[in-house]
Amino acid sequence: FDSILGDGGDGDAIVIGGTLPLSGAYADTATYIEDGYRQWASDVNDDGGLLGREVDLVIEDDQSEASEGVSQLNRLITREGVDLLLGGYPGSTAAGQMQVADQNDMVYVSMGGHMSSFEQGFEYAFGAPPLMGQWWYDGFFNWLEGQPESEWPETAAAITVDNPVGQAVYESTTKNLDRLGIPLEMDERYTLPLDSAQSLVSSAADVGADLFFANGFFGDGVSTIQAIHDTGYEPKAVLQGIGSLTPAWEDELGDLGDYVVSGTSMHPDLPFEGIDRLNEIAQEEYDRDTTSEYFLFGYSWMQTLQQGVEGAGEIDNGAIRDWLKSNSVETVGGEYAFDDRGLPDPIEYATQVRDGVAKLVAPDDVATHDVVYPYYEQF
Amino acid sequence: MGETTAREPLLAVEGVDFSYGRARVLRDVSLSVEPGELVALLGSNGAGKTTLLENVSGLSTPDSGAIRFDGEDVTSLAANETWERGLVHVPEDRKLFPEMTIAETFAIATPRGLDDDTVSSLRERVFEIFPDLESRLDQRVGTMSGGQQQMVSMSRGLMSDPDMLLLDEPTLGLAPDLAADILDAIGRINEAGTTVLLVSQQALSALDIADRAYVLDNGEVTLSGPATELKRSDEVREAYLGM
Amino acid sequence: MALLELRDIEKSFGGLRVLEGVSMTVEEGSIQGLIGPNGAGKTTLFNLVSGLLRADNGTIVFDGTDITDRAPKHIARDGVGRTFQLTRPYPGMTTQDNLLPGLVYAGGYDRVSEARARALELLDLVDLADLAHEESRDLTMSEQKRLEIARALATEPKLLLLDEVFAGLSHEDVARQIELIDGIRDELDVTILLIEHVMEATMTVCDRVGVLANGTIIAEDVPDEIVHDEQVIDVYLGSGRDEVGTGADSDATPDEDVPETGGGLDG
Amino acid sequence: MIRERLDSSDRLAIAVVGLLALVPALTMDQYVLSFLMLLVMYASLAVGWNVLGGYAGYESFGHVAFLGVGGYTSVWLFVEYGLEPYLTAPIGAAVAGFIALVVGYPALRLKGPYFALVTLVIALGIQAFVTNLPGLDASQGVFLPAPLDDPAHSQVLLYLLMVGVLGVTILAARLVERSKYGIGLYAIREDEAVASTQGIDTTRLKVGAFVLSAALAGLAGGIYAWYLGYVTPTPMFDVRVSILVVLMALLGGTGNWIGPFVGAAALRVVDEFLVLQFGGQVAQIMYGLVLVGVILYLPHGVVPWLRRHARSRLPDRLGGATPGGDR
Amino acid sequence: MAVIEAIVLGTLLGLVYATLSVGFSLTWGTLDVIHVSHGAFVIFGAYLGYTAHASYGIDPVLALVAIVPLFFVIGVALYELLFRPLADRAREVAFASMVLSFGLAIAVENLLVVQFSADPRVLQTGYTRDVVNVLGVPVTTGRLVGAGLALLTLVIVFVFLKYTYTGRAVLAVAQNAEGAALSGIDERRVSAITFGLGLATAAIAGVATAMFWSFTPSEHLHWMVFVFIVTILGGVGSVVGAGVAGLLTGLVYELSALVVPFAWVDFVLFVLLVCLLVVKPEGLFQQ
Ligand SMILES: Nc1ncnc2c1ncn2[C@@H]1O[C@H](COP(=O)(O)OP(=O)(O)OP(=O)(O)O)[C@@H](O)[C@H]1O
Ligand SMILES: Nc1ncnc2c1ncn2[C@@H]1O[C@H](COP(=O)(O)OP(=O)(O)OP(=O)(O)O)[C@@H](O)[C@H]1O
Ligand SMILES: CC(C)C[C@H](N)C(=O)O
Ligand SMILES: [Mg+2]
Ligand SMILES: [Mg+2]
Repeated sequence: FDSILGDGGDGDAIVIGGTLPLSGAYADTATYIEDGYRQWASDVNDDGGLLGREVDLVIEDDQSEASEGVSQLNRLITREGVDLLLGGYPGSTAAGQMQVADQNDMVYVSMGGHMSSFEQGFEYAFGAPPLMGQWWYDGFFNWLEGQPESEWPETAAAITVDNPVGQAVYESTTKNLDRLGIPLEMDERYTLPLDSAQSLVSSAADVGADLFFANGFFGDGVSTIQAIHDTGYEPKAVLQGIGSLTPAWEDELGDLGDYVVSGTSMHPDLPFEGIDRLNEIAQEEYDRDTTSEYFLFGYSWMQTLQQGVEGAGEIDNGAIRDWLKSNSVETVGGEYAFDDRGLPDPIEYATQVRDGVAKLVAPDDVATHDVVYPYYEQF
Repeated sequence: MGETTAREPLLAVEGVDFSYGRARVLRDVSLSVEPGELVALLGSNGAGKTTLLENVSGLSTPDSGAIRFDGEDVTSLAANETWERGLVHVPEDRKLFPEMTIAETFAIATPRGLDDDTVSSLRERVFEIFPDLESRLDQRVGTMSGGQQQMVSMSRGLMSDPDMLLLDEPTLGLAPDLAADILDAIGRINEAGTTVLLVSQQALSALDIADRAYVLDNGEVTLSGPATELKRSDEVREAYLGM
Repeated sequence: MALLELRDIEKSFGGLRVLEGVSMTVEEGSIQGLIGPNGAGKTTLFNLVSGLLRADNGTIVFDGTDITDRAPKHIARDGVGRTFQLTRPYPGMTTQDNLLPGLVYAGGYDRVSEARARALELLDLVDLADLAHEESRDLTMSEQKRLEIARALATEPKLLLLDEVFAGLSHEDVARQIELIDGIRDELDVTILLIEHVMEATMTVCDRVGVLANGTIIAEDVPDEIVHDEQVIDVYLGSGRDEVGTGADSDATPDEDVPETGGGLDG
Repeated sequence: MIRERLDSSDRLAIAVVGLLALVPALTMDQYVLSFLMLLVMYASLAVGWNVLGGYAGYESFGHVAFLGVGGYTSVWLFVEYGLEPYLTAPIGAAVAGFIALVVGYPALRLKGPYFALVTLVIALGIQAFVTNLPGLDASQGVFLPAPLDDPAHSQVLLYLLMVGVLGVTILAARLVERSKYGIGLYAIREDEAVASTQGIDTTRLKVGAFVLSAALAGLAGGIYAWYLGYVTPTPMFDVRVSILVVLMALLGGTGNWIGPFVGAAALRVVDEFLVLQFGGQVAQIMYGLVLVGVILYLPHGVVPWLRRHARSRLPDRLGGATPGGDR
Repeated sequence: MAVIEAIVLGTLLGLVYATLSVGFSLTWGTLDVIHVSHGAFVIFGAYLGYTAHASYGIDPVLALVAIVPLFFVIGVALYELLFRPLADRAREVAFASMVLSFGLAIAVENLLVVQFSADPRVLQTGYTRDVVNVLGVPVTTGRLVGAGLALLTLVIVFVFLKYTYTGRAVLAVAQNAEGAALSGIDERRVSAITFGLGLATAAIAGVATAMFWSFTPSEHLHWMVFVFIVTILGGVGSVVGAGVAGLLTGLVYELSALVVPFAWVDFVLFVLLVCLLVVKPEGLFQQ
């Protein structure tokens, strides 16, 4: 096998390795994360390195397959002897990799993906921040709760993609509806890709749902939004899974996707240190009008790891873990302190799309725009 | 024989060799067919008759030697190219289109650009020889009996409006009365101007209608001459006529 | 004793009635011929007996049991072997391997090594031993026909159905094939029903000949009688011709002194 | 070639499985083990697929269904009863075999592409069924813990179990190849109607081969689920696995077990090599072109080609040429 | 009402399935080439249509005037360079061609990523979002245009097979290549043309599907699953079959959503397909 192994970098550098889906179904998002990782590395190296040592990134392609991600991560740990790990993506790959990291006693900072991953008792896994479906709609419902009850929607409809991401967001859906006592009148699941969304949307219109949840991804999200417009369905709010966080939502949909509400745990407009600079870099070097959340995610995870290393004062994953568990970190996404599971307190941001771009609308301390409600009045 | 006329033969096979892998099947085979002639090619099973016809029509290409048709070198032409030049091969194993009806088969094989009168006279000729086919124009060839398929194969060749026909066992699997009729018909087709190279195990009947004949034995031409002479040859009588 | 008995067999394809009540018997130990015009339904009859097709009506009794509705695999094990008019060897298998399935599944050779040995014996019988290791798709048509005979024998049949195994053979080879078939009957104790258009062969090898035409058996008799049967001449042999199967060639030319035995009106 | 005693093909099988089983004794390197884990799994799938697809010529495009069934049987038995992998995997095999028995009768009436399609659709159907099965909550993803306390030992255990699956699979394939049963299957591949006129119970043989091949995949699936640790329907029923398995067998040569084994191993190694050397799109493009090149130049598979070119040096029957040859 | 909606939507959906499949079915049925990269080329076509509009402001349907001939040429080249040599060498062309074109699909997919990035795209032109009523069901013009393109493809291939010499000749080649040569058919030429035509339909299908869905390079395999289903259900090589099977699939998809929870729609569809095939083993139509 030796011929197929790269060498682990020169002796001095700290090698940080991991996998990303650089090809296959998740390749579009992964490139932004990779950019975030690389940006952080070049920043750190410009700054004199980590613990005074240069940082070297090894990013392998897992081809968007979880099993490949697991196998590659094993290789990076045991063969390449990487010093530290990079978080993988998406949640399903991260779930498998969190196990590997834990088995090898190595810190693993990523979005983690879903709550259940953090409930397996892993000791080395951190979400910094996680992209947590279970928290997805909290921000919007917090806002809604503050509105006069007469303006609350009376019924809801949800369509949910039948995979862990959809299920996680669905948990947030039912939890929040229960909280406000809003009945879920229509509750359907679908598998990807969704070839026809119009009939689902029509039935939501038929039951007269005021709230429409599209708990899915990009392609199905687009079909759903288009169907809402085509059928003339008039809900008071349209809530979307992670579709509207995809850069393509902005690039491709234009104002068609406006006023759709989502959650997030990261945003370029957050008022935290360093984020402005990254926004500039995104514009200048990566040619993006709006910084992708995924770029910031990648950066923030590495900042967390960096602070863990610096806190521990050595490349000792056990020590890094202990430091992270007992201190808090400052990132472009804000300050995080982690519980036993490796999770920070719930992050309850709400976004709403304006002129094609998802803007922060809640909570008040970070909001740059007001929530526009009801949805249908905008058209 | 061929040398008696100064004209160029319509078909000239010159020193052809052919092997399947290591097995040498044709050895320095030469023969010629004059325009308008009916030449029979005799030989026992496995002598190489089919292989020779395939070499001529272009289903396979000789390893060495040359084949000339109507003055042109056709040695390495493909079968569809020799077909375009009017050299039409009716193969031993039929090579039909099982999913097509007879009508569709005919339509495919009829040269494009032929005027309607010619086409309908071609059809009439076919139905005259094989009356059974006319009522079956819309039957799928794959569902027909062995003998019926043999008829379709020969008819497809005739629909190609050939200048020269290469017929490989045209009566294979046909009932005796029909087989006799068909040999008669081949004779008539030849008299009407189509040159014919005929392979048949019905050696006597073949010699009856042939002008000349060649005998192929183990890949070599061992005898040749006017049909009437060959019929008297002891060698031929013994080996191919069963006497 | 009749080894095979067909009673009032009817078979149609779509609207086309091919067999309209065919009855015939094949005596044990005999070689029975079946002739008839092209498309008369001879091959169809074989398909019915071997179970590849189901009769619309009628009964097929083989060796005392009704096999009308039995599946091909059972009929084969019961002792009916057959060849195919348009040859169908297992194309990618070697000549020797072609015989193994029949030997182990119907011939009672449970041990594969014994089956292989037996296969060679059978190939030798049909004069194909030299080609034992050739892929069968590379054989000539006449070799494939002999391979099919051996393959049918591999199932250790009591009754062998041969569909035009003389077609395309030269006179020499017809004679050799006749010996082969006689030998199979006499030495292997196999009853034979054969379809043939090569009259030279039919008349020599068959004990009796049935003639299938227009959906029924129009005649059934010893060969000498069959060739003189008006009806048979009319629908099959061809009228206005010299005797078929006994001597003169139908298209005899001025060289009348050259008779062609067997008429050669083969296929 | 069908032989009565151990021949070179058997010896090769013993050597291959033995060597693979010895790896953990040489290295506990997790990467080597996880790389080999997938290699061994694909090899088992391909060799098992070949029992029906190669020997009998019924090319299933839904083989992953049985991997998934085996996997989810394990998940379910663990979640409900806390059973361990060496118990759950055989039960998974039985369930997969049973499903194959049920769907096999109707499906195997179809031939060629129609059979391929029906198996593909059956696999999609089973996936849809498992995904929506109440009580399983498959779509949320299920975690299976490491079977042993020490994770490294767990990995070795799972690896060895998978090698065991491969051993069982090759053994089954060998038994079929050298027996009467194999001869029947080859005859079916060559000409089913003719086979039936030679006393072969084609339906029973086909269904039997389908059940066997499904059960072997179920066995692998049981172990694979434990290996994944986090199980969701998407990888467990990935259409691409079905396709890959077919490609592996065809690329290796389908006449006997060696072809699929070599095909699987070769494709895994090439894939890994390209991903590590080049990564990203470039690796994928090259991988695609490798497939194109190999099939273009070795259309009958790698092993038959090797055998032809090494005939003088290798023992005559290495790879046990089969009746029907390599297709 | 819901039923009418399901019928209208199912018909549109079905037409797209049909148009995705017909070229694939054609090359399989006639050339014995199982062209798995058909879907990747469909997506390529979609990207070209998209680029024509996004970068040059050319209407994607109009752009087909250039894309279709381009694909035809690519198809001819692919056939000459890859599939013909393969057909000359392989014994089982169908399955060998499947391996080859699977490799091709992977290569094309990733070339698309290199060229167009992995980002999903949504084709929107001036008219695509205009809503029209069809039997009271709101439908965007984009979809109607997509469905129109789909119909056009079906008609083109149908006419090709039924009424052109090359079309009939390639059927003859499929049934017996040597017999075809002996009937004067230039097998090489008609095969290359047919493959070119098959690929040209992928271009049209690309623009048609882009009128319905967003697309990314990695999606082709999912489409191929449906293409495979429709092709075989309709009978390999049958244009009418592809049309009917496509419609049937689309209608079952939409109509079953009325009766069972949406999550079970796929399952119902698959069960029905299996049943149908078992009852009618050779597909709905043989060519
Ligand atoms: N595809 C093939 N591969 C290998 N050998 C072949 C092939 N086809 C024919 N042969 C061999 O070539 C020789 C000549 O065969 P050919 O078919 O030309 O003979 P033929 O004179 O037509 O015989 P028949 O009267 O039986 O038709 C035979 O010995 C045969 O075994
Ligand atoms: N599947 C089918 N569909 C329609 N007609 C068929 C089918 N199979 C056979 N036939 C017809 O049934 C008749 C009998 O065919 P069969 O093959 O039994 O004839 P045969 O007596 O063996 O003829 P030959 O001597 O030419 O071999 C023929 O007219 C044939 O066209
Ligand atoms: C839960 C999700 C919103 C997060 C993430 N995109 C994932 O793939 O798992
Ligand atoms: Mg011949
Ligand atoms: Mg017949």
